[in-house]
Amino acid sequence: MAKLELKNLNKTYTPKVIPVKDISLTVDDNQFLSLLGPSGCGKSTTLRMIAGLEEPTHGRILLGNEDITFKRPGDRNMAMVFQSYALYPHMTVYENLASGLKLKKTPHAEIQHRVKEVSQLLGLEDLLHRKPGQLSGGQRQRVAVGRALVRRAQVYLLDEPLSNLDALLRERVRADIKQIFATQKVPVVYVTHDQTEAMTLSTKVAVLNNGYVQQLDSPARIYNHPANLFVAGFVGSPQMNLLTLPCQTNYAVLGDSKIPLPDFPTVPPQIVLGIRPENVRIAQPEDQQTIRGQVYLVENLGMHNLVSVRVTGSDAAPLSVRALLPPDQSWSDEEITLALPPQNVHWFDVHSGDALHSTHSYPAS
Amino acid sequence: MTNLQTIRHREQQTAWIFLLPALLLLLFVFGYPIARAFWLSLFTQNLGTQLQPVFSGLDNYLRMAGDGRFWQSFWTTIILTISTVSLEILLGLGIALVLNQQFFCRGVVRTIAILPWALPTALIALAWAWIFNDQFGVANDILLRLGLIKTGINWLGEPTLALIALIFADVWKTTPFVSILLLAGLQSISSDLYEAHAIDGATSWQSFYKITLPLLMPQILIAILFRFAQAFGVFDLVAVMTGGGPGGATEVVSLYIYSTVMRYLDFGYGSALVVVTFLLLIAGVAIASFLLNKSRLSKGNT
Amino acid sequence: MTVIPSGNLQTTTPAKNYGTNILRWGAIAFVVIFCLAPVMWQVLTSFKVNQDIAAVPTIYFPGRITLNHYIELFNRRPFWRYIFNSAFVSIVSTAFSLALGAPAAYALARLRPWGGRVILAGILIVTLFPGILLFLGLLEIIQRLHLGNNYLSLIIPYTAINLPLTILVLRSFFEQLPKDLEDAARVDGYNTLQMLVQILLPMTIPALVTTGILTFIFAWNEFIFALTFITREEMKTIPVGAAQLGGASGFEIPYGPIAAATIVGTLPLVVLVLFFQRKIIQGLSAGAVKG
Amino acid sequence: MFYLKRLQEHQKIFQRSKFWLGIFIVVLLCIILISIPPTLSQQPVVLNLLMTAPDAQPWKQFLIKDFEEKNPGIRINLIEGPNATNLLEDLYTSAFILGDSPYDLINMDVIWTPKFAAAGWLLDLSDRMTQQELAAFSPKDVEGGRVGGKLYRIPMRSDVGVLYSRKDLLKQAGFQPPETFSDLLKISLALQQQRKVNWGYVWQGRQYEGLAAMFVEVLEGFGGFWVNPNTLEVGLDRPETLQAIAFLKETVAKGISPPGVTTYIEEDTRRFFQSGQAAFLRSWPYVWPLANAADSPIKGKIAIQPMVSNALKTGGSCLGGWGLGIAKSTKHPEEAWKAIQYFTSEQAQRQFILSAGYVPSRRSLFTDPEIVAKFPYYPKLLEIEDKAILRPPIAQYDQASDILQRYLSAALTNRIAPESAMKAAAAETRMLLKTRGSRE
Repeated sequence: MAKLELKNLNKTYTPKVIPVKDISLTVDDNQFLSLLGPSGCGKSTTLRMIAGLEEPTHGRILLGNEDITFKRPGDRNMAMVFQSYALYPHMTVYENLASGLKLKKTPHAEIQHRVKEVSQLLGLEDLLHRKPGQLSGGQRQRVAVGRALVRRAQVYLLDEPLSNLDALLRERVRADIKQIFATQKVPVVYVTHDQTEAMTLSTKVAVLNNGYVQQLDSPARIYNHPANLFVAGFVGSPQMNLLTLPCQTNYAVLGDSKIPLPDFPTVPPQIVLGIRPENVRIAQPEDQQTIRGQVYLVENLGMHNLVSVRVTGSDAAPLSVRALLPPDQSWSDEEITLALPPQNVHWFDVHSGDALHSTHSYPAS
Repeated sequence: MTNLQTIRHREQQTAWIFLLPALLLLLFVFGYPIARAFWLSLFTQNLGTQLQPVFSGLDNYLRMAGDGRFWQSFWTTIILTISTVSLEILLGLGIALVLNQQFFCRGVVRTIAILPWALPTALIALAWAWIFNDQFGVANDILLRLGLIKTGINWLGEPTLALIALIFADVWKTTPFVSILLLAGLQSISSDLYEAHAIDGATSWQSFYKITLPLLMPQILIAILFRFAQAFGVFDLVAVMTGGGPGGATEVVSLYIYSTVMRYLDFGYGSALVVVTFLLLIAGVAIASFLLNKSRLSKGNT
Repeated sequence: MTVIPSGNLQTTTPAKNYGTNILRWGAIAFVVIFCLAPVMWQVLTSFKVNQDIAAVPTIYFPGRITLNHYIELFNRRPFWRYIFNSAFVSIVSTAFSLALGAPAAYALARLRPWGGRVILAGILIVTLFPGILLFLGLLEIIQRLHLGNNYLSLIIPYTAINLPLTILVLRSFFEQLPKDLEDAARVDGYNTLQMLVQILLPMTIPALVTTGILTFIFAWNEFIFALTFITREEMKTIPVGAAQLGGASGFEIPYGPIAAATIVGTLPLVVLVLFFQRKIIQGLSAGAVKG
Repeated sequence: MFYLKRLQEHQKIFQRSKFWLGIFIVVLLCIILISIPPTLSQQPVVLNLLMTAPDAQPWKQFLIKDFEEKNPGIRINLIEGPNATNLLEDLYTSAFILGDSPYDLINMDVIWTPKFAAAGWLLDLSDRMTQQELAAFSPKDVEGGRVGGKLYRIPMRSDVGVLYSRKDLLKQAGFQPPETFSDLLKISLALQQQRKVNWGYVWQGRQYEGLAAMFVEVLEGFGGFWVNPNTLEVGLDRPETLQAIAFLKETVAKGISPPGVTTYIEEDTRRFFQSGQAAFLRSWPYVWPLANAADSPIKGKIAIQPMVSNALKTGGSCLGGWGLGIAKSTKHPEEAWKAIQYFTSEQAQRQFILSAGYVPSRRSLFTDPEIVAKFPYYPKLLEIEDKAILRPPIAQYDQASDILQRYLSAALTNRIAPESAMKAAAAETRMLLKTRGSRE
């Protein structure tokens, strides 16, 4: 099949469209790419440009080696699943599934065959003669996916297809979608603002903000090695602790503690320290990087307690750190000592927000 | 399809392909006749010129200035327009308020209330001419029975009475239109506002003045705009009910234009009349829409 | 009169409530009588024998009922032709204005053509033009094209006169449709016209019905063009045919047949209003208010 | 160009969609139906003729039947129009303007002829009749059918303004029939003072065409004129006109005419006169049979004469009447001419007059024994007929008449002073007629 390439895609602002500044991506066959970002980041606009529903102001879209930037949507052989499903309300499920094929003058027998195949796959056999109005939300969602699959498209585009489902169903369908699209062997682009979906489904995640790609990586690297402050803050729940700290020679000052910096070429006057709450633990005697602080809020998340701690010695500009701690202990107004394991600490430039790396490169994870 | 044709470009093309037939037809039926009237109004084309157009500059407009019949019909039109529109707004508002209440059989009453608007004006004009008939008309009969008059009134034979009869018939015919527009406006006013206002201790009348009327203003102005244009160009009701009579007392401008063209074959002068009516109408519409915009803006600010 | 629309506020005492109730039903009765009485009078007249029509004092509920006026109407005049002409012209012009108006409305609602706002403003203004401003120019065209006494001489102007309303109403309906549906259709390979015809129009059938009813009413009721562009008896529409009914003698205006003609000519519209009251209200307010 | 290209792209749908098929069928149906009406009216030749519904009845009774019997290839299709003749004129006018007139024969009031001829709607009939043939008609009637020296209308029935008087009352009081306006006033006042009648003289004062017809006679009597058809000179602001208005106002001011006379039309005045309340009436010949009907209180008590004048002039009577012309657009001019020849023939007219009581257009019929037996006043009517005057035979007569009616009515009802009213009327009339003289 073919790989999908976006080259310096740009869409300037119009009243109805969220702008995209500069996006370059490649999605290979068999790759499942998620466009992840908060609302207003341009992820939907990007998807719509891929589909041909919007045209870029600058930049190119390539499929295989063909430039399809200005091709009409119907000629791109892409299939798309919409957030609202966008099923044709006056057509039966069968007609909904078959409509794209009919337009392409697919032989009748072929249409029947493919609709049958897809409806078996998705468990829609009994619903074929119903109209969308008579279906439940989950069924409609499956029809929407089916309408895309039937097309046997060169690229599949999914625009937040799970967001209208309730939480329970969403998890099940998520798993289904992963399985189904894994068998399609073509590029899949998936837009979501839900990091869990992005992490679980994708082979590759592009985190978008303000119309730029912030990081394009595998889910694991996105999580473990966020490329900048935005990715660090956006991915992961509860959110990563991000503390702006002053630096002294090769230490960052956090309250009473001094956190040693890796060997940077130059030491900036200020630096942002990032550490995920799940990586913060109660200090053991052998821990070297520790901080002390006062517990002021405990939120029970079931599996863990999310404990907010005000760092001792940061009275001038109060800093707090949140830690995910085992639920078997109760905390209240206690002063505790927390460990910040050095391998889990991320450093970011205060101004650019980019991750700072020591001169020794990190081992690949 | 080349790459030069962008999506937006294609969208534009499709848009114009979709618009073009409708726009051409509109230009043909609305644009051409008006433009043609402007052109033809500079010519004398009547029986005196064997129906051939002869250029005569602004002669037609000069003639209009001294044409007593034109001025008479103009004032008749103004009187008719102002009285019918104001009566219809008042009555239409009342009816809309009634129709907006919850009551048994509301659907049926609403159906009845829009009936007059839907019926053919020409036929309704015949009905009203019969109602106001001087000898056997039911209007006289009712007034006689109520003891309000001693002998039958020749409604359509007296200039003033004929105008009153016309106004009555027009109010009957077009009030439903106003009611429908105002009803839609009433329905869009959230009942929360009334409840909040009532909790503040306001009476019904107060909430009518403080909430209903201001929030309904855009609809009222739209209704005035539409009704002004319709009343200004009214033809069928007057043509059938009084024919402009008695003695031209109920002749409105549109009737005069029609006679000038279709009876007197005075095409040039008729065109000048069309031009002047058109300009007056546009002026009226401009004023009304200016007020409308103003009220919309002020509504947006509060 | 109570002016609280919901009528849910029960802050008044029962006695006062009783009073407002009487007022309310009085107002309702007034509306019903005001709107219905003239029509009912015409119905009664049409069934009265001539002596009763011309009786003084007026006879309200006739003892003798006759169908003669209706029979006379159809015998002395080609009244079936009038009905057919009215229906034909109205239906065809309605179909045309929907066929021309729907694409235009879609273009204005979604395709953002250059100058779209100007076009829309123009369309709005045009709805305010009375027929008297147009008939002279149209008459010339009709003379030149020899379209006099031809259905087209009515169908074309009626279509055009109904177009603005059609466009305004349909545009507001198209704008309410979910945009995703159109995107889905595009991705599926529909071009704009296919999408309009196969996806959007089936979904806007309620709007089409609403608009269609309004345009039908306008076309059926139109007078000035029908009066000017048609002079042959067998081509006339009902309003003109009825308005030109003459009596058998100079001093007698044929009130009976005129009343009967009124009833025959209004009956189809009464039926329409009975069935589509809600849609008419909806369509009129959509066309006027949202524009 | 791009439009065509796009159309081709869309063509697939045109072919497939039921929607477009439906529209196509409707259009087809439309075209078929449009083409039906013309094919309906083929063989035998049908001549369409429009007239007011009341007028149509006597035609139906005899004339048409007889004509169709004698001319088997021709059928007359009589279309009954509205009762008011001005509406009839409008119907003819709009049909001709439209360029597709259904009418072959035109039944024309005398005042329509110049307009219809100027508009070029009428066939020139000058060569169809010889001088001798035309001489059989009343010369005034024939003149009314001539425009610019060409003949467009053959008179069918005549009509002329008549002054009715109560000869019984005049005789009792010892008066001769009035000759002058002052006679009329004097006799009226005398009869009123003797309590013979409540009112002296009734005339038509409502603002309508009848007012113009009545006024033309008074104007003639005072030696004035309205519009000179040859020079288009307007005489409305001359002293004679003001004298004429002064006379009419005097009748009301002196109580000779009822104050309501300014709202009366022919029928109002006839009822007034017929009930014996007035000594004189200005009206048309149709009053005679009605006033002499068995149940009429003034049966046998009336006489007719032409309108009076001032001492210097002889009175004139306004000419009305109907004639037939042929539409230029007709496809059957020969058949139409045949029909006109028949309808205006002596024999057909005799039948028509005997059954309907109209005034003939042929001079011989006024004195025809059979007719005089039934209508003894016709010989006298012929005298009046010979003094008939035309309302200005100008193409824009309708407009001129409307101007006069409005200002005259305003003057008579004291809304405007007569001088300023007539000044305005004259100015407007000149403005109206100016175009031909000043341009070209």
